[in-house]
Amino acid sequence: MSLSSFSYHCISNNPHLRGRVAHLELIDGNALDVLTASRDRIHCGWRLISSPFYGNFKPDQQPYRTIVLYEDRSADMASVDLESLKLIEDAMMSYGNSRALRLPDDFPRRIDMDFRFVDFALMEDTFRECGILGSHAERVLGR
Amino acid sequence: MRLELIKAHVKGVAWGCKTELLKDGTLQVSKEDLLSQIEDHEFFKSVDADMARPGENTRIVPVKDVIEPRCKAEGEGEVFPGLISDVTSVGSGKTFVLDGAAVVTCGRIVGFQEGIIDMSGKGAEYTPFSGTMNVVLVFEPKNGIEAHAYEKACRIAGLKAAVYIAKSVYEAGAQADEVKVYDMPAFAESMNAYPGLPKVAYLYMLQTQGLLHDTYVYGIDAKKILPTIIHPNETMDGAIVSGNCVSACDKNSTYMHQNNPVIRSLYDRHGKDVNFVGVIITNENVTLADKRRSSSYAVKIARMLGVDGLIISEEGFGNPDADLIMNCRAAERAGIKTTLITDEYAGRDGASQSLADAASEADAVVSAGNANMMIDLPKMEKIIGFTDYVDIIAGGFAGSLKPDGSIEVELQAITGSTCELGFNKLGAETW
Amino acid sequence: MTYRIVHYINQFFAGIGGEEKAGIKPESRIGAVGPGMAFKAAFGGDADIVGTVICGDGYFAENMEEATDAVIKLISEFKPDAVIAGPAFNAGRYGTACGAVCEAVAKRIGVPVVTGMYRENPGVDMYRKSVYIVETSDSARGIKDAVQAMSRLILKMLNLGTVGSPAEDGYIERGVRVNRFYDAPGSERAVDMLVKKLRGEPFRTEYPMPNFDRVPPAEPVKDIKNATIALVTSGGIVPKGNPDHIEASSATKFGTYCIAGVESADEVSYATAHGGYDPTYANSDPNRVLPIDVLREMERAGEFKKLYDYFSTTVGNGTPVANAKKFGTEIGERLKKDGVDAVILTST
Amino acid sequence: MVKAIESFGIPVVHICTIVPISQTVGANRIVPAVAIPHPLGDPAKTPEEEKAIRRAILEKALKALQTPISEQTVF
Repeated sequence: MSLSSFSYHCISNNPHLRGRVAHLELIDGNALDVLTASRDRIHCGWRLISSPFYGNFKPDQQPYRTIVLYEDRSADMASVDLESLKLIEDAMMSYGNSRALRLPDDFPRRIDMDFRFVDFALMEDTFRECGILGSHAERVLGR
Repeated sequence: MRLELIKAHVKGVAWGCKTELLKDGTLQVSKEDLLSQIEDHEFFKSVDADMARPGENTRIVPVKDVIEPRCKAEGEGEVFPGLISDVTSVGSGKTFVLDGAAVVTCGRIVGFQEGIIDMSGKGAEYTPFSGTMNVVLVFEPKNGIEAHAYEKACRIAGLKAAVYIAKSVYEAGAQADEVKVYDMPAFAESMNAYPGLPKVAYLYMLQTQGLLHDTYVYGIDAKKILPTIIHPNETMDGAIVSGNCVSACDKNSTYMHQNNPVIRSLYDRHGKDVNFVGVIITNENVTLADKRRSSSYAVKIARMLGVDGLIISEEGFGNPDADLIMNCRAAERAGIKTTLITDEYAGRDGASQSLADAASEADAVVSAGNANMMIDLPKMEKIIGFTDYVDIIAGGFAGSLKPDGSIEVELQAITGSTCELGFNKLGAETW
Repeated sequence: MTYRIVHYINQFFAGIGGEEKAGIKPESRIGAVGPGMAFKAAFGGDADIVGTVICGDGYFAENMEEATDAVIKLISEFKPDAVIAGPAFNAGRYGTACGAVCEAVAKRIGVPVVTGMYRENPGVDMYRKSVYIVETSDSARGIKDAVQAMSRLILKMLNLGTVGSPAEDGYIERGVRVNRFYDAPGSERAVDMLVKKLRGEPFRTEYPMPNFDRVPPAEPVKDIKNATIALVTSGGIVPKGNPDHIEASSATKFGTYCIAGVESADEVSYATAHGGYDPTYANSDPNRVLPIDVLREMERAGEFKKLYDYFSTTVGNGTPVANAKKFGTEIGERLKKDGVDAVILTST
Repeated sequence: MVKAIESFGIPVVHICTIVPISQTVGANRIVPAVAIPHPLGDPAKTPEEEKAIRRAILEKALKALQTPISEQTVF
């Protein structure tokens, strides 16, 4: 654990992030599982850095979700960030109402790899700004 | 700043040996010259061109962008500044427009890409580009091309093609069928004009979330800008270009940016019902801090302008719903009255909540329709592009391609169908 | 062919009696009764009221499940092509019963249903989503119009199998968004709307946001030492095993459980059914959400007189407003009847 | 739910973690709680401390129930 009183975390079900992002909690599950894990942290005082709705994808389209969160250990555990809570709940509602969530590896390999890549690409700047971007990722699509 | 749009009306499109506008209004294009303009051996394995006319039994898929052929006839700069021409500011002088024609780019950046234009049938009722004479470019990338670079190559090729066509036609001596003048004076003057009318500005939200979700202003990636003021005439000269490839229904193609209907409508009412004083562009980013910064900054500009009213248009859904509501709330709390334009994701049955966010301040909303509505698209005789992606385009699902060749999709898959600039007549109501 | 229609009405409209007869159980009659005559006339030869099912409003409200089952059984005996209920005007319990009957008919028998109510009838909020409710006036004086509109709509459903817009067919919006083409493009509609808004003229948003209404604060408890206090939670604490199967989110029901003699909401007997938070802490000590242990101590110390013998619970996670309102109404009715003085409602 | 119960004239005190949500659902007497997964407790504390916290919140709730108010009030 770092000595500073705060840190950034990433919760994701996108295997493309493995080795590329520090403080990564890789979830074995669908997008809703990622949102649920994030929500549980928000209930304990973590805050959202990135919007859970990022990317113009519908819940039944993009299988991957990546959330960047901020933990301030000096803060009171009970102080829930309302904006984060509202956003994550809205996102869970929207994903929960979806007809059928896409699962990782649901699509043909090439398309699945594109989904992984775009998920990563949309978050790349945020990872960098939060100092959790690891080695540079190759940016070639899965064709 | 004063801009004249010199419009030549295009009534047909055909291949020929020279690119020019024929007497009967047919846009004749030299395929050879066109392709030589956009060849790029570094990125494209192949580039092909085709045509699609209103009423034809043709489907174009997957559409990346649509561009209206324009070029400068007089005045500073050239269209699409910062991308295929110098960065000098545009928006004054004269611009030649091939009204009724469009360049459609069709290229697969990623495997899940979407965007259908049907030239006839049910789907044609929902896309504005079933009514234009389309020159379609079909790209295939070389192996191993980096995604961002390939998106850019396709984007640039479309712009080049549009300028090439407009310029060739103009230089071949095409005459104007119609001239439209757009004039908005300096702030010092405009703020005092029409003292009895409310001052109104337009808050123009641009999709800027990252790869496949980007918009460029004078060549700059708009996710990196602070909200700023742009002259409405600059948009007519292609200062804003789409790099957005997802969510076909509500992405603003470059054509929509060139022909922004909100700007057109505000100009129409200028001096009669409102005093239209300016356009503020802002972005739709991924992080909450960026959202708050942009929203607060954009509304601050509106306050500095001292406007009474603001039209706010969104691009995309989900993530930008938060920006839209944030912008609305901030403006209303600053005493600026707002009207929003958005589309809806109310589910196939229309029973779900339409937006990912809501606020009681958002009491004046124009809807561009429910993008989840299902529609049946008949089989087409001719396909331009690649249909094997139809099954996985947004709104589609396994089996959406039926044995008889017809497809069942959500409106979301159709290019420009629920445009949040208010381009179309489509809307929604509560039943 | 003549369609077979069954009509559901309450004891009052059946001519049996007023409030004193509100307890009567479901029964059926052959042919039309009371307002059914007017319907019969309005149908002309296209349809006939083949039977009427009657239930007391009080009985229905207090025995909703049994009453619904019994009413459905009586209705299906007539082998109807369609069912109409009411109109209930502004009568709350009657409206609720009409809504419940129609919803159950649609689900279990699968034939078209129409009812009629005044817009502010509580049954409207509860059933507008699942049932076509024709808008009526607030009292039986509007019966003529109500009968016309209801019979027109049910015949349209039978003949065409489709229903038009609320404006066209006179029913209360179900909250479903339907696409349509306007005369002007969105940008012009937006400028029009803004101009009206700036001038202070009335305008109509094309997408109404969800609204929030208010209830005035109730009078405070005057004598807390003599007060009976009830415990209610939306935190989803239930007897272990969740006997009523309350859903983890978007709950469609609530549970009421006896806690007479229970000293603490311990982890052996209680757990959370709530899917809206990490359940670890609530499950290891359910008193953290349902504070029976401390309330018992306070009761013994005389800080208030009595902890009411039952607690009510549901899951407030994505639960539709209309459901929450319905739960609150049912809980409130019971607490009122049992003379509860105040409520502690805990949420997560 | 709060509103619907209170509409019978019975005062309701809403103990909840997220006060603004309570305000939007229309509660009139609001007492803030500890945290979402444990509104009336704190697993980080000893059982005795935890009970003391719970009692403090409930005492505040009783006080709220006895206080005349004319609009939404957070105690």
